[in-house]
Amino acid sequence: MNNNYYGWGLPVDISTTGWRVDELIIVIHWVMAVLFVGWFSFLIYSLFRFRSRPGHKAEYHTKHFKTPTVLEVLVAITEVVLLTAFSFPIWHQYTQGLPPAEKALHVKVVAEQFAWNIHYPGPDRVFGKADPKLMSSTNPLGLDPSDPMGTDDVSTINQLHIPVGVPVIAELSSKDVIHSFFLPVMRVKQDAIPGQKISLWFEATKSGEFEIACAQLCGLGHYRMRGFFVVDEKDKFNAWMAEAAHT
Amino acid sequence: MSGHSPEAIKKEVRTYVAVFVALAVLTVLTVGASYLKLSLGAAILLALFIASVKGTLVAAYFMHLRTEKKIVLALLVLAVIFFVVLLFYPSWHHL
Amino acid sequence: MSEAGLIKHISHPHPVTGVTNSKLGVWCFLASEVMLFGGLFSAYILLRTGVTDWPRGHEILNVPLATLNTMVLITSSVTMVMAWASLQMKSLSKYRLYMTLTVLLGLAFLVVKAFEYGHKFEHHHFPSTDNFYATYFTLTGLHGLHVIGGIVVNLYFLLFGVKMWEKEPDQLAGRVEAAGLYWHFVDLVWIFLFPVLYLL
Amino acid sequence: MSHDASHGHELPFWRKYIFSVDHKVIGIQYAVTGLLFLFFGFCLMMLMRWQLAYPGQPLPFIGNLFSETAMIGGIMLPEFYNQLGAMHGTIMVFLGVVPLAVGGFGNFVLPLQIGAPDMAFPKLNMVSYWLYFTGGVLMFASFFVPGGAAQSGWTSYAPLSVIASSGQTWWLVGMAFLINSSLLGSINFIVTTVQLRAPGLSFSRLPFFVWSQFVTSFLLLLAFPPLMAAAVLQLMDRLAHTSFFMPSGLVVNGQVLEGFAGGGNAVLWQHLFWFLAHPEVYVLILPAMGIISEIIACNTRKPLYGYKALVWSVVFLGFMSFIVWAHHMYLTGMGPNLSAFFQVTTMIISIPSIVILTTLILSLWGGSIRFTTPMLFALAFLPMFGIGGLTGLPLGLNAADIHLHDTYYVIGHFHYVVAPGTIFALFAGIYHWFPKATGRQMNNFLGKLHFWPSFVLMNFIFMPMLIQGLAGVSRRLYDPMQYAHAQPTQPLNVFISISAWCLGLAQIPFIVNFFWSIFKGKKTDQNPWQATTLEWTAPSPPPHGNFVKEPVVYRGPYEYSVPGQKNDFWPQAMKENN
Repeated sequence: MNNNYYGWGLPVDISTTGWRVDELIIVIHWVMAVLFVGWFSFLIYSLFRFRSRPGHKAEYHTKHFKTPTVLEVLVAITEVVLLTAFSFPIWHQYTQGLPPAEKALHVKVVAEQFAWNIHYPGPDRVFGKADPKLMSSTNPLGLDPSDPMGTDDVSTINQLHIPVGVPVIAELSSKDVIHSFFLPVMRVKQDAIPGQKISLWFEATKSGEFEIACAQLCGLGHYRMRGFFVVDEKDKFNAWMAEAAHT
Repeated sequence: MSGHSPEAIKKEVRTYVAVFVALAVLTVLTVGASYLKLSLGAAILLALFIASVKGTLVAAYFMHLRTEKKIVLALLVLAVIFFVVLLFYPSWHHL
Repeated sequence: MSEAGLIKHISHPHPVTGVTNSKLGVWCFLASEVMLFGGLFSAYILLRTGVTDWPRGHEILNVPLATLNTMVLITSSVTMVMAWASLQMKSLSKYRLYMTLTVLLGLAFLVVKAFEYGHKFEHHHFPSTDNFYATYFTLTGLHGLHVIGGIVVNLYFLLFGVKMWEKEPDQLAGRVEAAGLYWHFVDLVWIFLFPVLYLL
Repeated sequence: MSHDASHGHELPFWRKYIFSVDHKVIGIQYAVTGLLFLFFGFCLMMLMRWQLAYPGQPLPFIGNLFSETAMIGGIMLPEFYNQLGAMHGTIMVFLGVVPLAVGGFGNFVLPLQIGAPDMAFPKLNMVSYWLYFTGGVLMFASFFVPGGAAQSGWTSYAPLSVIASSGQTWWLVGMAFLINSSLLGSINFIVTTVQLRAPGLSFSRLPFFVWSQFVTSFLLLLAFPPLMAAAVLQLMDRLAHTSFFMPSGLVVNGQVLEGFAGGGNAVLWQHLFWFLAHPEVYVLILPAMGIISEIIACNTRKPLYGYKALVWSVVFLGFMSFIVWAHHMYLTGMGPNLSAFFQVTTMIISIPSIVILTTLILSLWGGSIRFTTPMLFALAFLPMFGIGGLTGLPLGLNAADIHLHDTYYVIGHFHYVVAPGTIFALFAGIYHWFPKATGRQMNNFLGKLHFWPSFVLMNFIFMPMLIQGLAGVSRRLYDPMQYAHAQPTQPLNVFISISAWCLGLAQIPFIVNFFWSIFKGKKTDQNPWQATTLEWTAPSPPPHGNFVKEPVVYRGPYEYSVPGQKNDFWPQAMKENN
């Protein structure tokens, strides 16, 4: 795992939409830096200038400052801009901007205490039925063997392979407690809540081997719930899919 | 609590009995209403309306909110605002 | 011990706010109780709107018995306010009568409740059966605990509070009023619990 | 009986100090118990920092003191790490900071500052403390029950908390005690502030500390009960196997979960919990702002810049804190409209915080600033709370929260507000009011020896966490080395851990100073800081009933350097000319 993906700041971004999240984070941090420097250089200056020393008296009436109210209005306007120009559009695209169903690769991600079950529909693009009663250690997804549509399905544990440049729609759910499906390099995170199916979408622009992280405390194995998130070129992906279908 | 003179208290007692009768009647009414074959939505609205009337009667007369001081009413208004927010926001989770 | 050591506005209202300490205190407590039952009703709404197969209350629960229970609680509300009015009329005997009635009616409410619960347990309907029973038992159970608390307070004022009547009549009246406000609130909660659980 | 008839003669020891009804004794009881729990919570964190800095390596020296269920051969187990995490949060918030800020300072200073002889309901005040004490004992004891203490985070999200070991039940029962303690306490504070103000002390003349405690009491009064309701529901889920928070069809480690009918909703717990927890974090910060403004006014020898702006901001902050809670839940599949609503309210709530911080900074302009120990802590609070508030902005916008949610960025954000923020303000308050409580002053040199290292080390601990957060390092990880994206920031973990242990050492001057000064501190008169508020007109330490003669208030709380006056401070209760 060569390490130029990750460092001290934001990890590498290989998602088609991740740059907008990064842009927002960077813009906010510039706003924060300006506010912080402004506030505290003024603080340091007034500490120095108005330190108590012989002959220096405190004033009862100080002049009414106009600038702070102007600054506060400015901050309010900045926040409105951050909300309307950045946050709302990004969130709208993140939750409502799903790609057309026929063009996307559909995947089911079922979280459980301490692993990610990945369920591909296979060439017929139809998921086989699954039933919690059939779930066992050998059949973590509870796939129904009698369902004809499920025979070509592919299911893996902790192995999420996707082709480059193809949008993916993942339907997220959990078998036991709340987990949180997090792909640092895709700037994607979504809680997997038992009893709910939440779908999210993402599209990779570069191939490589990355990882899935669990971002919500889910028990004593929460730290070791690491999955492999591999983005392959198209043909490499198809080969992997075929090979996975046989095992 | 108007004055503490005996007639004032007598009048108060009469209103308490009147309120009691009203509450009893409303209880019978709301139970009766449940036997009407209303849709769930209509049933909810009707039942809550009757319950609110009964509640206001108890609060206004028995709890003397009718003649209560501003500070107590302000406190209750604040509590009711957050009560309503707490009541509906969680179930609007998916909106 | 300087004269300044005495806490003011215990029996006589504050000149500006117009209320005594105990009245403002009990209304603050009732505001927090509004939020407590608000949390429970919010859970009820979320759970009910989250499922499609929530049974209708009157198909499962015993409505006539609950109607009787509502009448019992309303009557106890009236006797409670009459007990307070008796103190205003300086009649200790009337106060004792109405306060005893209030306590007895409160106990009657609990007896009916116990009967209802026993009937459910016999038929193996427990809080764990489904979320309808879970909500029913939790909401009425917590309300029942509040009724028990109210009965204990009323009993205290019936048996021991009376001694305060000779020394500090106004303070006893203030405290009985505070206990009354709490008791009316418990009745108010039942006025909403009854249709929500039993009739909808 | 308006006042204990037994006051004619001296109270027995246990009535005077253990089951006391004097707000000052109760305040000190709260403060000391709060400090002990703060130290205990700090020790839990120091253990966690070993595991984060050197994952899987045995803890030297004290490693083998722990039972097999916690550490095997000194190597910490994941479940014990989760217990430390959950209890560090719970103890610091509910058993440490709130009792110290509200129970300790509120109880001790508020009646004195409004010229009241005591709290409106002294016995209720005593009951509040002992409910808090019982809750604290339950929380402490829960470490020794089978399965250990609660380990689902201080937030105890369902269904994880519902299927957790028995320590979670102890946590819930302990929380029930703490909730009712704070609830009864808030009733006491509201009634005392409204009813027992000295003559002439109108609301517009109240010191800002009293305003902050008053608003805090409303937060406690109206926000805690929904958590009580949630605790009842979770107790029913755990003990009576109801399914309030348990959806249908749960499968836990391979088997279908028996005994739960299902149909519940896991997000319901989050709504009820955060409905309390957000006002709770404002309960943590508002008293700190109150303490800071008192100390800044007194040590700049001039009135606060915008008293009205401060008061309106703190009232508006209190109100808004009830309608922002779901910004903790952006990623739980919330609908777009609700998510937009909570983003807007979260942005709106940042305005009063900015106004308060700006007003406090502007209060320095034109002053004659004395750098006493409390003033140092108060001045350090301003930039630290600034960073804490600013780092809340990216988390408040759900688009940026996608990447930053549940990472070390969140840990850095709220610790900046609570640690160098609230806890520095509490230290400032202790140094400031110690002379009023004991009649002696804390040593200045030891104070500065406590301040400077703590100030530097706090930043060495929490600034790197923000960097880790940007890298996407998740919180509550027993062993961060498992994730490739966390490995580059591992040296930061070592740096943070060493700074944390040094911060522990840096508290020794304070502990020594605290106990030494009680007996050996420099004796002071009743107004060592020459302050104007009412508590400085009472003797130090004030007798039962506080004031020899009931004070009458003639002017605002911060009349410093009034032109034409002999002294540069004009106490509120002093007659016209001084």
